[in-house]
Amino acid sequence: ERKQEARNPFFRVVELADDTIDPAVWGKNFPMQYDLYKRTVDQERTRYGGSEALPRTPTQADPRSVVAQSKLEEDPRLVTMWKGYAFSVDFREERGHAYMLIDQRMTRRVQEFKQPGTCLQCHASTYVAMQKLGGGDLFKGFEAMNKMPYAEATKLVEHPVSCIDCHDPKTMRLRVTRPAFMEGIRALKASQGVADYDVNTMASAQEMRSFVCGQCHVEYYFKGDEKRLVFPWSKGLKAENMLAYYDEVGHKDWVHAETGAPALKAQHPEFEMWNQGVHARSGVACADCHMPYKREGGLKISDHHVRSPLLNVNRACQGCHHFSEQEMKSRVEEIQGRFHMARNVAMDALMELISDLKKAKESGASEAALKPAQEFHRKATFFLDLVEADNSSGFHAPGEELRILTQVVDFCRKGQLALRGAQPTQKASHATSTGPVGD
Amino acid sequence: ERKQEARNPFFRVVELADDTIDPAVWGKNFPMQYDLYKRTVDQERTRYGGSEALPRTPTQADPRSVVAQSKLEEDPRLVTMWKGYAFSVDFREERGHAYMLIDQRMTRRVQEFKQPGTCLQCHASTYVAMQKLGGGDLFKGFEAMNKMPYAEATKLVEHPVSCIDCHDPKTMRLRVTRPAFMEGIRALKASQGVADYDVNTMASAQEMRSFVCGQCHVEYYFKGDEKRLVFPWSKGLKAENMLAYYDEVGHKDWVHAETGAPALKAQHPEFEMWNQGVHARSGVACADCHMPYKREGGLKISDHHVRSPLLNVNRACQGCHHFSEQEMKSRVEEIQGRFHMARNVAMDALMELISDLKKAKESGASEAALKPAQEFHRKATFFLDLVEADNSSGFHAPGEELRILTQVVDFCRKGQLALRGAQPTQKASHATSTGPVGD
Amino acid sequence: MNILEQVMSEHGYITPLLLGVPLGILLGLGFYTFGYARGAAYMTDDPDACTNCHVMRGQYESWMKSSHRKVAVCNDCHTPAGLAPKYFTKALNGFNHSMAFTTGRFPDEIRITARNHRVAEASCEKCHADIVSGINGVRHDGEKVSCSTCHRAVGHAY
Ligand code: HEC
Ligand code: HEC
Ligand code: HEC
Ligand code: HEC
Ligand code: HEC
Ligand code: HEC
Ligand code: HEC
Ligand code: HEC
Ligand code: HEC
Ligand code: HEC
Ligand code: HEC
Ligand code: HEC
Ligand code: HEC
Ligand code: HEC
Ligand SMILES: [Ca+2]
Ligand SMILES: [Ca+2]
Repeated sequence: ERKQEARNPFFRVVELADDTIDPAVWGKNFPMQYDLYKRTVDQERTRYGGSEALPRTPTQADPRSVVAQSKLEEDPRLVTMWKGYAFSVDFREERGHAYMLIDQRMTRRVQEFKQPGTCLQCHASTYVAMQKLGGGDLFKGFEAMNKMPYAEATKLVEHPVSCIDCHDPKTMRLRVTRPAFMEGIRALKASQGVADYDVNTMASAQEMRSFVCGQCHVEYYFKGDEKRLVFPWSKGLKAENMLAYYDEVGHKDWVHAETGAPALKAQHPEFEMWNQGVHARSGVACADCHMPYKREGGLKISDHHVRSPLLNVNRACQGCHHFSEQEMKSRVEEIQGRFHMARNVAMDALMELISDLKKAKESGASEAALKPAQEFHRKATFFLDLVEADNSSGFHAPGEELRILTQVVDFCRKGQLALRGAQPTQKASHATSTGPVGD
Repeated sequence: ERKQEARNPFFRVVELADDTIDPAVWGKNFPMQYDLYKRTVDQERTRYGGSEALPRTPTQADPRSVVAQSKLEEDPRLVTMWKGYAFSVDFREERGHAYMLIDQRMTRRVQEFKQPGTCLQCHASTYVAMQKLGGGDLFKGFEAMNKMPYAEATKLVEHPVSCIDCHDPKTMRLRVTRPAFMEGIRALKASQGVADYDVNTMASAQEMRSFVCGQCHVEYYFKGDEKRLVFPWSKGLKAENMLAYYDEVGHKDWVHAETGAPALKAQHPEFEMWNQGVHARSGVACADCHMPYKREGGLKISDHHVRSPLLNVNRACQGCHHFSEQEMKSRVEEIQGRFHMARNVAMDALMELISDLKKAKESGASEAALKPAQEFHRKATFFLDLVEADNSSGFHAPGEELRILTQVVDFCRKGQLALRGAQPTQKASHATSTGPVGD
Repeated sequence: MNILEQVMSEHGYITPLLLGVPLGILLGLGFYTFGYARGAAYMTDDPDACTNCHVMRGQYESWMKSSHRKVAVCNDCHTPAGLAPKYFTKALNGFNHSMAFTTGRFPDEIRITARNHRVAEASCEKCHADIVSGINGVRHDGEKVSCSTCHRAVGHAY
């Protein structure tokens, strides 16, 4: 009977249905979680993360009075890296969930480029909108929304990610609501020999604490004319696996303006990187660090103020790590500083490959002469972008991200050498004899 | 009163003096430690470590009936890496302490090359010999032994590292007996602002559990004609710091036979690498993993069978890590596999730089034309050797060792590019703005 | 681990049949080592009893320094609620540990068994059911949050 009560600690004042979008309504039943959820408007900087609140004067076109700092200004090499692609025009540090919809609507990548409805999958509470569009069929709705022009599709949504996107309104259990993740994780499990994986019935409660995040914090691309949202996981989650997938389906995101290489852009592969770190291996979930438990009166609740754990070290880390808060911070910063240094070596190498390719093109080198270097450019920029786009600055998988960087440097320099007529030598038999890939 | 007994658990049957070399005598007082100490003759392989017992027919010149596998045969690229240096002739996997003296006496690096008495510092119980040579003055004896030819000096010793090299015979407390470590650690502490550091009076008991190992498991060189054993630590323990030291004093170990580069050979920097890993940062000492506590009857003693912790996972790791033995093993192997893969990318790059330099020399390129590439070769081969020679295959400092490898690849490829007339570009301001060095 | 314990870890101690029979054997065998290893300790709740075995001293000493020293003794966390299950577990552990102790066949770094881990995990709710009712409230039974992933040191550091 205490059990009974224990199962239902929250006093339900309103009935929540599968079409209750407004978080404020959910908040009537769960005021503590709602109050914390609203705090994702806060902006605070950490050494490499968080975000800076830059004031700006709102305009007709862009009503935002505060934005996050521009990463293109922080490191102009990114502009060269993405020449010819929308990202080279506007790319900012990401901030709290509260901003996801407005930041997408207002980015110059949307204002000045044609984008599909697909974009909304990860920037708004789309669950109910998809259900409606599909007449009760989530996948139909998903496909319909992908095909729409962004301007139209965005009219169908009004909230950033909301309670209903992660929770079942009846039981409050976590659930995956994004078709792209359902398909992606099924393809991944299939590659591991698990057939017909259905995430909402087969995942453990602990796994769900990461899977709900994996609906958005992942690498993706838009497949075909129907602009279907697809995660490139059918060969695995490692850099090599995803590249192999793109090569096989012959996908490119854009042609680099200066080198002519069929380039790939990687985005926020937090889920993929985390998967290759020691924390995932130890069963530590995204929510453990980004939504740690918090005591509110007589209850422990999950901190729905999703943010950098470095702004919340005591709860996020010290449950498991018995070192001082300062020490935990500097451990992270040591890992990030090391990553940053290697990343800069790779970034400089990429800049030199691009300028060499540019010169070669201008001086009228033949397609055949450029091809090997362009292939190295495609690989290098994708690998570098993968670790660059993991917003933890190397923390989610310190070893794996550095391993990838050694390869980036090798690809860039080999590209430069190819332009100077060096023959790409056979890898020594050793080079592939061991190593994590395929393990 | 039980406490009392606990304080003095060992029944002393013989008096130990500061010139009692023979471990068998110490063993009368401490039979358990002695029995374990003797087991360092065991040879067993792990995936990347331990050692293989290869039977051989003893000869007049070399009485050994068992040796460890040759690393030169395992990876012939090492022969090219060390062309012109003794290591390219004979280099084997290291094995237990019991073999340290015989393996040194019998290596072709001693048999076929002139070596100084200095070599013995880390391969025999030299404490008493030094005291005698110096007439009670350890440093005088140290200097005298360094200067002697190996063949003479080796007559002064008969045991591998023994109790007296790590223990004070009266109190059994740990002590440092090697002048080179006393001087090296003092120089290091000075660089950190600690003046006149005296290791035997100022180090904590926990620090001593690593310092006794740091007497030998470190990078070193022979300074000047007096062949003084010196550890290059006065600027710090990072790869960059040690290279800066060697550049400043203008030291080279040999001139590479094929490239003419003034090269440096790094040896077993376990102490330096461990220092940059998360374990050292967490206060975990060499002895914690390589000499874990072992239950003998009612006592917990240190396992003097010094060996790979992967042959002893329960005691070595599971006191701190609550995962299964198999899981701990595969965590290490994942780190080592990843390291091995990056290390092979770097090794291949080095091979290509060497062959390019060789060709350039043969085709009569000018000194001036070769110089930039030779400088890159010097840096690259030293950095690669540092991580290669850390016998943990990347485990002691997974992040730092991979960071170093990204730099090795960059150096090698830049050297190749220099030979093709590319101008070494200025590092982008970013490249050095952050990163662990100098942190 | 012995067959009996495997059976137990699979079927728990629900059916009286499973319970009764081995309990008899256990107590029999148990007593055989009692004198030798003071397995009788298991019948009391006094933590000092656990330290009749020096191999338990590590936990005991860090329990003395733990946040739970004043609020929970060993058996609060290492035996299930309810008399029968509690004494069954005591007997089972008493038997295993006495045997292990007598034969000396156990690792230096002792690991909790799967069964006793479940017992320890469940014990938290004896006292903290309310405070964790929220985080467990959105979980199916059998999917309860594992407390020891974050709080493994509350009873003792190791
Ligand atoms: C073991 C703890 C841990 C786990 C587990 C973890 N992260 Fe992180 N995450 C961090 C740390 C630490 C940072 C760096 C924060 C900073 O630099 O301020 C970070 C950064 C981030 C950032 C950027 C935050 C910012 O402030 O800019 C995002 C987004 C993120 N993680 C998402 C995820 C996702 C999604 C998962 C699961 C797939 C995950 N994390 C798993 C610890 C963790
Ligand atoms: C529906 C998509 C979606 C889901 C689900 C989602 N995120 Fe995010 N997340 C975003 C977007 C979009 C942003 C960037 C918002 C912006 O910059 O305007 C973001 C930003 C973040 C940040 C950066 C905050 C900062 O201050 O920089 C963190 C940390 C984060 N998410 C973690 C998580 C975790 C942990 C989960 C799961 C518990 C999760 N996210 C689930 C889309 C999502
Ligand atoms: C698979 C999920 C997903 C899709 C699809 C997606 N985003 Fe995002 N977006 C995120 C996440 C997660 C973040 C926060 C992490 C980051 O910024 O790297 C983010 C951040 C952003 C930001 C803020 C940071 C920045 O880049 O300035 C903008 C703007 C943005 N996305 C626009 C778009 C546009 C435009 C599209 C469609 C072309 C799109 N997003 C598609 C998940 C997604
Ligand atoms: C991005 C995903 C996400 C969103 C959006 C989200 N939650 Fe949660 N919520 C979680 C996770 C993860 C947990 C932990 C569940 C578990 O461990 O089983 C959780 C747990 C809960 C719980 C159980 C008690 C607790 O705090 O652990 C309640 C109640 C809850 N959320 C309410 C809400 C409400 C109300 C909203 C909207 C205002 C909301 N959640 C939005 C991810 C989310
Ligand atoms: C639920 C448990 C848990 C949480 C929460 C957690 N960790 Fe860990 N962490 C681990 C485990 C387990 C390991 C693997 C090593 C070990 O077994 O202790 C680890 C390893 C680490 C390492 C060493 C890995 C390396 O690459 O050097 C660092 C650093 C670290 N964690 C930092 C953090 C930080 C910072 C946070 C909070 C943002 C955090 N951890 C949160 C359990 C956790
Ligand atoms: C946290 C545990 C840990 C610490 C601390 C540690 N090591 Fe190791 N060490 C290892 C592991 C694991 C290996 C890899 C063994 C293998 O591959 O079989 C290793 C390998 C070695 C090897 C090669 C052993 C072999 O089997 O070939 C040597 C030598 C070594 N360590 C010396 C040291 C020294 C000296 C220190 C201190 C300066 C130290 N280690 C600190 C865990 C540790
Ligand atoms: C006096 C020098 C000296 C000292 C002091 C010393 N070592 Fe060694 N150690 C060596 C030498 C030399 C070898 C290689 C012997 C051989 O291959 O013949 C070795 C080998 C090893 C190995 C490799 C064993 C194997 O199976 O491959 C390990 C592990 C090791 N030492 C750890 C330690 C630790 C830990 C300490 C301190 C507690 C220590 N050593 C102190 C000189 C020393
Ligand atoms: C500063 C300490 C130190 C000095 C000085 C030193 N060694 Fe060693 N030696 C070691 C250690 C530690 C090992 C085991 C680790 C390894 O093999 O990398 C070792 C291993 C060896 C081995 C076995 C593995 C192999 O290389 O085949 C030989 C042989 C050897 N040394 C010869 C020599 C010779 C010859 C000299 C002098 C020119 C010398 N050593 C000087 C510390 C030292
Ligand atoms: C390479 C270094 C080294 C050598 C050689 C060595 N020991 Fe030790 N010994 C240690 C370390 C490290 C400890 C741990 C001391 C501490 O934690 O303060 C130790 C501890 C001891 C202890 C204290 C009880 C224990 O086991 O922790 C005794 C007794 C002892 N050693 C005896 C010997 C005897 C006898 C020999 C020679 C047969 C010997 N040692 C050789 C490094 C060494
Ligand atoms: C005396 C305690 C202690 C011992 C003994 C110990 N570790 Fe650790 N280990 C730690 C701590 C502390 C960390 C840092 C993360 C954390 O706080 O848990 C760590 C981190 C790790 C990590 C994560 C680091 C990374 O780069 O991913 C691995 C893997 C690991 N240890 C393996 C081992 C192995 C294998 C052994 C035995 C050979 C061992 N440890 C022995 C305390 C220890
Ligand atoms: C007869 C000596 C002895 C006494 C008394 C004793 N233990 Fe143990 N205990 C052991 C031994 C021996 C082991 C190791 C068993 C193994 O790992 O196989 C052990 C292991 C354990 C374990 C971990 C292994 C498992 O079975 O899960 C727990 C938990 C434990 N004891 C709790 C206790 C508690 C609580 C008490 C007091 C009520 C206690 N012990 C009294 C000897 C004893
Ligand atoms: C507050 C709860 C609590 C108390 C009180 C407690 N324990 Fe434990 N004990 C645990 C938990 C939880 C574990 C499992 C730790 C893990 O998950 O690895 C454990 C594990 C153990 C183990 C196995 C060692 C291991 O790490 O697996 C032994 C032995 C043990 N306890 C003995 C004792 C003894 C003896 C006492 C009393 C002096 C005691 N415990 C008091 C909760 C407790
Ligand atoms: C016999 C009752 C009892 C048992 C069993 C018990 N606790 Fe507690 N625990 C308490 C009391 C009383 C406090 C004091 C603080 C409070 O009032 O919550 C406490 C405090 C705590 C605290 C806060 C202090 C700290 O150490 O951080 C945590 C966390 C905790 N318990 C976790 C656990 C876990 C996990 C278990 C099971 C492995 C457990 N407890 C088993 C009674 C118990
Ligand atoms: C993912 C990590 C994690 C897990 C799993 C976890 N806790 Fe906690 N727990 C925490 C953190 C962090 C706090 C501190 C919250 C705060 O300070 O606001 C906490 C606080 C507590 C407290 C209150 C301490 C106080 O302030 O008095 C108790 C009691 C507690 N936990 C018990 C449990 C029990 C019982 C379980 C299992 C059902 C559990 N915890 C599972 C991380 C965790
Ligand atoms: Ca951010
Ligand atoms: Ca070895």
